[in-house]
Amino acid sequence: MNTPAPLAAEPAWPSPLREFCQAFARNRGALAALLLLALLVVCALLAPWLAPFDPAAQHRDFLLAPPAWLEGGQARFLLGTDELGRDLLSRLIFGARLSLLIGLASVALSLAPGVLLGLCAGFFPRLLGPAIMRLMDVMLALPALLLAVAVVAVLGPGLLNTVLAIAIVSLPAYVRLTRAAVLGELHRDYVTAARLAGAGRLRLMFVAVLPNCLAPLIVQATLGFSAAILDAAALGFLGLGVQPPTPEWGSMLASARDYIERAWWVVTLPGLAILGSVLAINLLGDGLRDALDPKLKNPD
Amino acid sequence: MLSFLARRLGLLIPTFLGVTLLTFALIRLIPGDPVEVMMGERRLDPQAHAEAMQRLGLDRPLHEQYLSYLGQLARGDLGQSLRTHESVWSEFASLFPATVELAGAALLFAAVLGLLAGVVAALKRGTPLDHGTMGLALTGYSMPIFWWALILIMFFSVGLGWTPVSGRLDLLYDVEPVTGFMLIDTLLSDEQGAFLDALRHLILPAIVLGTIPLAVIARMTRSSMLEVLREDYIRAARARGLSPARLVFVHALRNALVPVLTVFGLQVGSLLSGAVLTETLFSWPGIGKWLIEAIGARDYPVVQNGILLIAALVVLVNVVVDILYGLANPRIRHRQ
Amino acid sequence: MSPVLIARELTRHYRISRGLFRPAASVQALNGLSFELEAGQTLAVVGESGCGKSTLARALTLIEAPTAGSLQIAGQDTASADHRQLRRDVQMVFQNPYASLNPRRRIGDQLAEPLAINTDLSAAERRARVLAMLERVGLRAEHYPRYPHMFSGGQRQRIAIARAMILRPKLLVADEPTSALDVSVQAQVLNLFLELQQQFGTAYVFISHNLAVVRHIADRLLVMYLGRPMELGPAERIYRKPLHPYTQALLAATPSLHPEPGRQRVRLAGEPPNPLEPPTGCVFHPRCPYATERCRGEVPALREVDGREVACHYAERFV
Amino acid sequence: APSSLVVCTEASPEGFDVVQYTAAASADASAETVFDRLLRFAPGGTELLPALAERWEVSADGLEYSFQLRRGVRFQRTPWFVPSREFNADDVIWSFRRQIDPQHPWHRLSPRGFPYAESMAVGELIRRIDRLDDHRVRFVLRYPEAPFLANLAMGFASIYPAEYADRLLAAGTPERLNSQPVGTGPFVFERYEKDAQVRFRRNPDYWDGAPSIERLIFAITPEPNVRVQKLKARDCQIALYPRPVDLPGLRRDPRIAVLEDEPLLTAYIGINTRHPPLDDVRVRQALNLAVDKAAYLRAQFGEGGASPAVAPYPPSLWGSDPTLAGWPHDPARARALLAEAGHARGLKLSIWTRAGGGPTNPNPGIGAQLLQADLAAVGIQAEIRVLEWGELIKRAKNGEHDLVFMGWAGDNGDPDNFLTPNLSCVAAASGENQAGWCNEPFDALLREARRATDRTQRAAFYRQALAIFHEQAPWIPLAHPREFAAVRRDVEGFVISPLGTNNFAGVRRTPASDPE
Amino acid sequence: MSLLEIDNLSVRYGPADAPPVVDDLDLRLEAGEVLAIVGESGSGKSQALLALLGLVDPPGRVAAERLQFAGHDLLALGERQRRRLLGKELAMVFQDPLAALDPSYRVGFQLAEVLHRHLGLRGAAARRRALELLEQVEIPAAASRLDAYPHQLSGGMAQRVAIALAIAAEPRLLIADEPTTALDVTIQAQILELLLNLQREHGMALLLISHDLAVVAECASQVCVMYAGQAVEVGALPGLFDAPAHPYTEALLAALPEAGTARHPLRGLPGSVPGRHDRPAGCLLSPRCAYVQDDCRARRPPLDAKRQSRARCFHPRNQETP
Ligand SMILES: Nc1ncnc2c1ncn2[C@@H]1O[C@H](COP(=O)(O)OP(=O)(O)OP(=O)(O)O)[C@@H](O)[C@H]1O
Ligand SMILES: Nc1ncnc2c1ncn2[C@@H]1O[C@H](COP(=O)(O)OP(=O)(O)OP(=O)(O)O)[C@@H](O)[C@H]1O
Ligand SMILES: [Mg+2]
Ligand SMILES: [Mg+2]
Repeated sequence: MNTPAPLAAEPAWPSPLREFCQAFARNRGALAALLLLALLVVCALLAPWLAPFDPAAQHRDFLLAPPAWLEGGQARFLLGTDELGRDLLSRLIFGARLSLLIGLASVALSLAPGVLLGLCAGFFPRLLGPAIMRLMDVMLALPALLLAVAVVAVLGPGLLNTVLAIAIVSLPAYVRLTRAAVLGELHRDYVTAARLAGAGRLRLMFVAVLPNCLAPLIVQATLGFSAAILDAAALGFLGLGVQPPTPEWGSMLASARDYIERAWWVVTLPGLAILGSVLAINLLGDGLRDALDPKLKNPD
Repeated sequence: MLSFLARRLGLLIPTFLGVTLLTFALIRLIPGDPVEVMMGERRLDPQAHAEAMQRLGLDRPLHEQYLSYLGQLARGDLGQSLRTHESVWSEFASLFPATVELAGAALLFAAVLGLLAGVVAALKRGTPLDHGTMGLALTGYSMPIFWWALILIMFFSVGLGWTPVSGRLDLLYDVEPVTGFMLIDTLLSDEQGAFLDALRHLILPAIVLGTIPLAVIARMTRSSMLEVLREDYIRAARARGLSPARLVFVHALRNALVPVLTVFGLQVGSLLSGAVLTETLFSWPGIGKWLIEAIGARDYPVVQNGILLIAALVVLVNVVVDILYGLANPRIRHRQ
Repeated sequence: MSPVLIARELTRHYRISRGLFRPAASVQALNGLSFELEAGQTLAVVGESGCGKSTLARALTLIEAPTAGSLQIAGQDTASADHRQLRRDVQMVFQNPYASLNPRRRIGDQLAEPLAINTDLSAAERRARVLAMLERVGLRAEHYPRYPHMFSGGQRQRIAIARAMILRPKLLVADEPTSALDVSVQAQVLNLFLELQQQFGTAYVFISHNLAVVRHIADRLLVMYLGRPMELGPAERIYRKPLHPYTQALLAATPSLHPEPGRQRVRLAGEPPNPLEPPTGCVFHPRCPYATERCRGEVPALREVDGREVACHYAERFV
Repeated sequence: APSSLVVCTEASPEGFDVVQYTAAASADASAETVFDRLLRFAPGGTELLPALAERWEVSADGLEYSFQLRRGVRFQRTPWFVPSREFNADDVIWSFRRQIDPQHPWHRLSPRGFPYAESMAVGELIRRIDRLDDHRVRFVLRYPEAPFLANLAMGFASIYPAEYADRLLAAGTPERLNSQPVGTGPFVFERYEKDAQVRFRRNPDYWDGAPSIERLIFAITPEPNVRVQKLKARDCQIALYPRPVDLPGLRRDPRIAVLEDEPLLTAYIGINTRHPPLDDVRVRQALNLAVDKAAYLRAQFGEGGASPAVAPYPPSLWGSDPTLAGWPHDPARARALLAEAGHARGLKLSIWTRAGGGPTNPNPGIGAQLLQADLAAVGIQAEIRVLEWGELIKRAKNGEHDLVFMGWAGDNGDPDNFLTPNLSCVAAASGENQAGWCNEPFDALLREARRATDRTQRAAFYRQALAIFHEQAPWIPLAHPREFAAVRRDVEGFVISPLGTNNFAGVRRTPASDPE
Repeated sequence: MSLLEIDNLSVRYGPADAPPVVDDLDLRLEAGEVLAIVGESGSGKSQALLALLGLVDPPGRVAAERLQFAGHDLLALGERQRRRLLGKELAMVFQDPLAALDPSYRVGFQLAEVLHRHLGLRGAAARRRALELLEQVEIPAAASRLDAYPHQLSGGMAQRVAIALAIAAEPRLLIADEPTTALDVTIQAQILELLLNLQREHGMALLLISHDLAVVAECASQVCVMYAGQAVEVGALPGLFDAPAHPYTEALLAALPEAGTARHPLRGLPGSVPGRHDRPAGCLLSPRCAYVQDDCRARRPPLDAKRQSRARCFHPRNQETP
């Protein structure tokens, strides 16, 4: 009997993780973003030790003090103070904590049910699927911010409710994405093969299909993360987000708005903080997308 | 095509019902008292309050309220604002053109620049020009637009005085609202310079609102363009000796536009989200601002039906985009 | 010896909605297919694209229930029997080796999955079985923890075959298992198929459009056109003397390494018709060089001629 | 054009049928422009002047008021209505009977009723209105009411053309009365674009002389800083209600004049005495002592934006007590008091405030956060809840809050107007009294003062009441905000009214005086 | 002078040390001749021809000693002049006919475009010529097909349209890159016959890429066998297939099931094509070659002229045959 000859030479295959890291490391923008994000995370984790002041401490003799390098600036207040004499730097540092928290929490809260619903929609194309998708259509028919405002109006403002509102608003994206990915994978042969192996529906959903839908979901989750920060800031700006005196970037901006002509820093700095962190996360998302892109890896 | 359309429209019915239920539920869930809101800073004794509730039909059981609401809708009656007693439809109709004008200008701005940037970046793939354009696009995509608006106003309106601070037209121009579109109305009127003034008013809000769609379109155009440029038929066209301009504009762009078009549809929703902020910041009398205020004021009929109208709008625009998509894409147009 | 597989009048129709204003149409992807297959035998199915080969594969592997007709596998009627049990008896190998393995799972785990689901073996026993099977198809133990993208197309197809064979099925359906492979790799895979069949006595339904490959591997041959059987019988017999004009044309169109100069070719004009609007009578008649008025009007029955079954009114002419 | 006046106003009018609405923005856009009343307030004051009534007589028992109506007054001609007759007694009777007579055909056509007339119980007050002749009417009251004449100068007493109303009713379009108003006022309504503008043209036939301004335009600009920006950009000539933060910049601008006035406004924090431990007077006093009022005034209203409050109404009102000093800022004493009350280890309270700013609370966030910090300094942990206005009122009525930021605007210049609605036991029962504070001696003093007729006597009662108020501390009085308007230098003749309305009939524009 | 002369063509991607995807390729093609290039997937067949047409885009890099076509030095030619040549003298048909037609335009439009570009035809003239072309490629109901979109065509029909586009300007050389791989056998036979007929009628040279040795055997008079970017054997048919010189060619032929092999093990090549990481130092086939000797592992053989065919091997198979 003629056994097929084993491979003559074994090519050295890099592990999937190494391969991913290499692909990612080639993207300089994503690396820079990672750095910035690391900084943000450090700020968030170490806020009590990094911040020079209590973010809520009011220095009532130094209302709207300009940043240190400007005329009239105080060396103590590196980035100046706000309308209540609170140290802006400290508030920005604590704000990072909040933004990351909101981002993480709302992504988690929408990702899990979104993926579940998406899987169901993909796997039960007869009744459940269309029902879920119609529901998502309904949610998508309402502009996200408006829906979020309405949800906050129902639940009342506050950190948790902001997170919930954003999670609800971003749910359809995950559902649709998961469903599309599932439908894309479902007709692939390996799923049929798993079915032939006797795999039940749950096994198909979670063992066979879900891991293969993760790449776009990871990218969407990063996008969702940055969108959550933006949405939270927008809600805060509309006065519907996290309640004062919590140093949330958007509400900082909103309350500082009246002083824009007298004290540009109270408006400019929180805005830059939002822009910077959102930009960093989006860059990261782009990097992930490129690194995870199956087209670059699989020849099929 | 026709049946595709019919099916597409058929899908709208459950969506609309869902929206009515959603808005109805949402509004009833919102804590707060519409009668108090109506009264403003003056306060009301309990009896007068109960009478007002009854007058508004807010004392009946919820399912009755919902059914009568559906009945109303079926009759085309969108109710009246609790605050102004104007019919919701007429308020919507009077504010809608402003939003359309703003959104249209923003979309135009976004489409023209976005397509251009996307095409250039795709053609110059990997060059500093590509990286620069896409860096800018990503920045635009990450922009908190309420902040962006403040910065632009401070710089261009307050600082340089190039553009007006807010509004649609210098009020000294007496322009009769014929169509509701300021750019058209100013042309119809005999006021000198009014058109240019309206244009000046439109610039900043349109830029602010258009920034994110611009970024999205630029990125989408680039990736779609790159994808198309990789296609066999482009290579085949090159092998036929066609000129680069023809390749790019006749063959590549035409096909690259198809997916970009769907982005347009998706942008409508986010455009309206952006309009909420932009209109608030620029005192632009449009439906975004109207609705936000109505939510704040618990103006039930306005919120309910305003949201319904907006949902209808979003859904219809998406249908239109689907149709355009079909027109742009012969594969769909001829699908049996 | 009783047949492993008995198909009777197997039929599968797909309804295709054509919008609100037109009645839903029906594609007759499979129409009245009957055959039997014994253990250790290979039935090859050939035909042009869209003739229903994959549909047949899906019906045989119980992925889709037939619209009509019956199917018996290992003596059990699929309509009534417990599918969980039947599952172990029928397995499948797919065309695209890149798509048939789960890209996110180690191949060892994928091979062990059928065992984990269908047997009571312990983890260690499963592992041993998998390693043995890997070796059997020419891979090594060190490949166990690797991911599919680390393998070439030929290796993946071997892994896919290993997965299909690990439960020792009675019937293996292979849907164009080599059409995505290069010739040298195809040779390896074909060899593997033959070896495994010898070792395990599995019955194969081997689907292909490559007549050379089919000739190499088939005991029996089924030629399909537009979902219908054209000719069914012992492979060598049909190759040596095809009786159906379509079979003749197929064989004639197949290029050969050593073309005989001046060989008479039956060139088929045109292309297979739209399956939504199949021709009346003999479905092949629009392209058939010998078509007559009768062919247009009367569906030819599959009947025995010269040691095989042919669906042609005039089969005797070519004997 | 110099003969145009653009005013940046703060809100859209709710409508133009002024009797249906209560907001100042609605009154400015209708009562002060399109309509006239029998009497009017002197510009910038509360003195009563004749308007559509030339003369009036009050019977000795104070129950009959006869008005001699002005002759030759024409209702405005508009594209939607051309009057066939001059103003006469029918119009007066129509305007009042519509609001007070449930049988009147127009009475039920007002979907939200007639809030002013109803809340002032005008229907109970007026027994009947007699038409003496074309130009004479007589109001017969059920009981004497001293402020009756002043009430007739308020917006809800505007005179409508009965002829127009009849025509609308006949045409089945009564809602036009709201969207296409016609009156005798100085300006003719032209057009309203929601959230954008209201346009008026001068009434050339105005009985008091046509205004100098040819076109009056309200540029609806809810954002205060945008109003200021627009004023600076010459997009408008008058910006109403600038925020205190913008005043220093405006004052520095040579092209702009800042007008100000002290209206009858009080900003305060209501302490919910129904919630323990706020029922303990020592805790309430401690709260008063904890608040740094000076810092509050500076951060909230800026320099000179408001004066500190010690009582429910401003010191300018009669019946105030100039010797009342109010609670000082003394955290140490506050701590001591709290400790005495058994809260040495701290307290947890909620601070409620509104979402959007208003005259008594321009930036609610600031105030709440200042209070929070002040309370933290004396060991009280406070959580801020920001609620939308209507929601805030409703919940505060239910007494769900601990501390709530509130404000009150007096509208008839009587101390009772501040005290009874906000601090009486009746108000505590209805919830209007957010402090839920019912103090029998205090309440008795209020009743006495209402019954008394002599002002000095009444003032004495009120001073006694204020002493109790101070001692019992149901509020933390914060400020008496000043009201501002910013105008371009070329605007002349505009004065702020203490009654919170804005009238532009007397405004002129003199382009020469604008330095730009 | 031959119609097409390629010397030492190489195409590279990626870092400088990465192996070239086309390696040192020499090729000659005479006018009116049919040359086939065969090789397994990824052996560089397509890249070689794209390089010839100047269609290899950065980051791909093309180097050659000589690229001459009908007297034009393609290496020296400017972009514009090259474009004038492409589609007119030198045309190409691609593997996937549907993908090679722009989905957004009607067949007529795409034909007219080429006719205008190279022959200056417009309007009715272009349409008339387009119709002629469709008839020439034996499309039934040609007139109605002019207004069809590509997706309305079947695969065979689309390939006919693609061929019509390629021969529109009557090129001297038609390159067909696996023109029938995507098609059914019966259609494949039709298309191949059409191509050969056109080649004969117009005296075109035909460069046919395929991985199907049988197709090549039926169509071509010359063949070039490629392995891992290199031409391993070049020669005339049918002789080359009857007596291959290179072990790779031999193995390919042996791997093909044929009439007599039924149910016998096929002799294929073990292992797989070397990738980037496992490229041998010597002969590229050495790890898989049944006849490998020490020198094969050490050095890379050149393409040597041996008897009737030229093979890249130190130990060609057919030496003993006369
Ligand atoms: N799920 C389905 N719904 C509708 N029609 C289908 C479906 N699956 C297959 N068909 C139709 O049934 C016919 C047979 O398809 P099938 O896939 O079995 O062909 P095939 O012989 O495998 O073709 P190929 O060689 O291209 O794989 C085709 O006309 C196809 O369009
Ligand atoms: N853009 C590219 N970047 C990097 N490598 C490429 C690129 N294009 C092709 N290659 C590589 O070049 C080699 C030759 O590819 P080519 O397309 O010429 O093969 P082929 O012989 O035509 O194969 P097939 O029969 O599959 O068409 C392949 O290994 C491929 O991976
Ligand atoms: Mg198939
Ligand atoms: Mg190729």
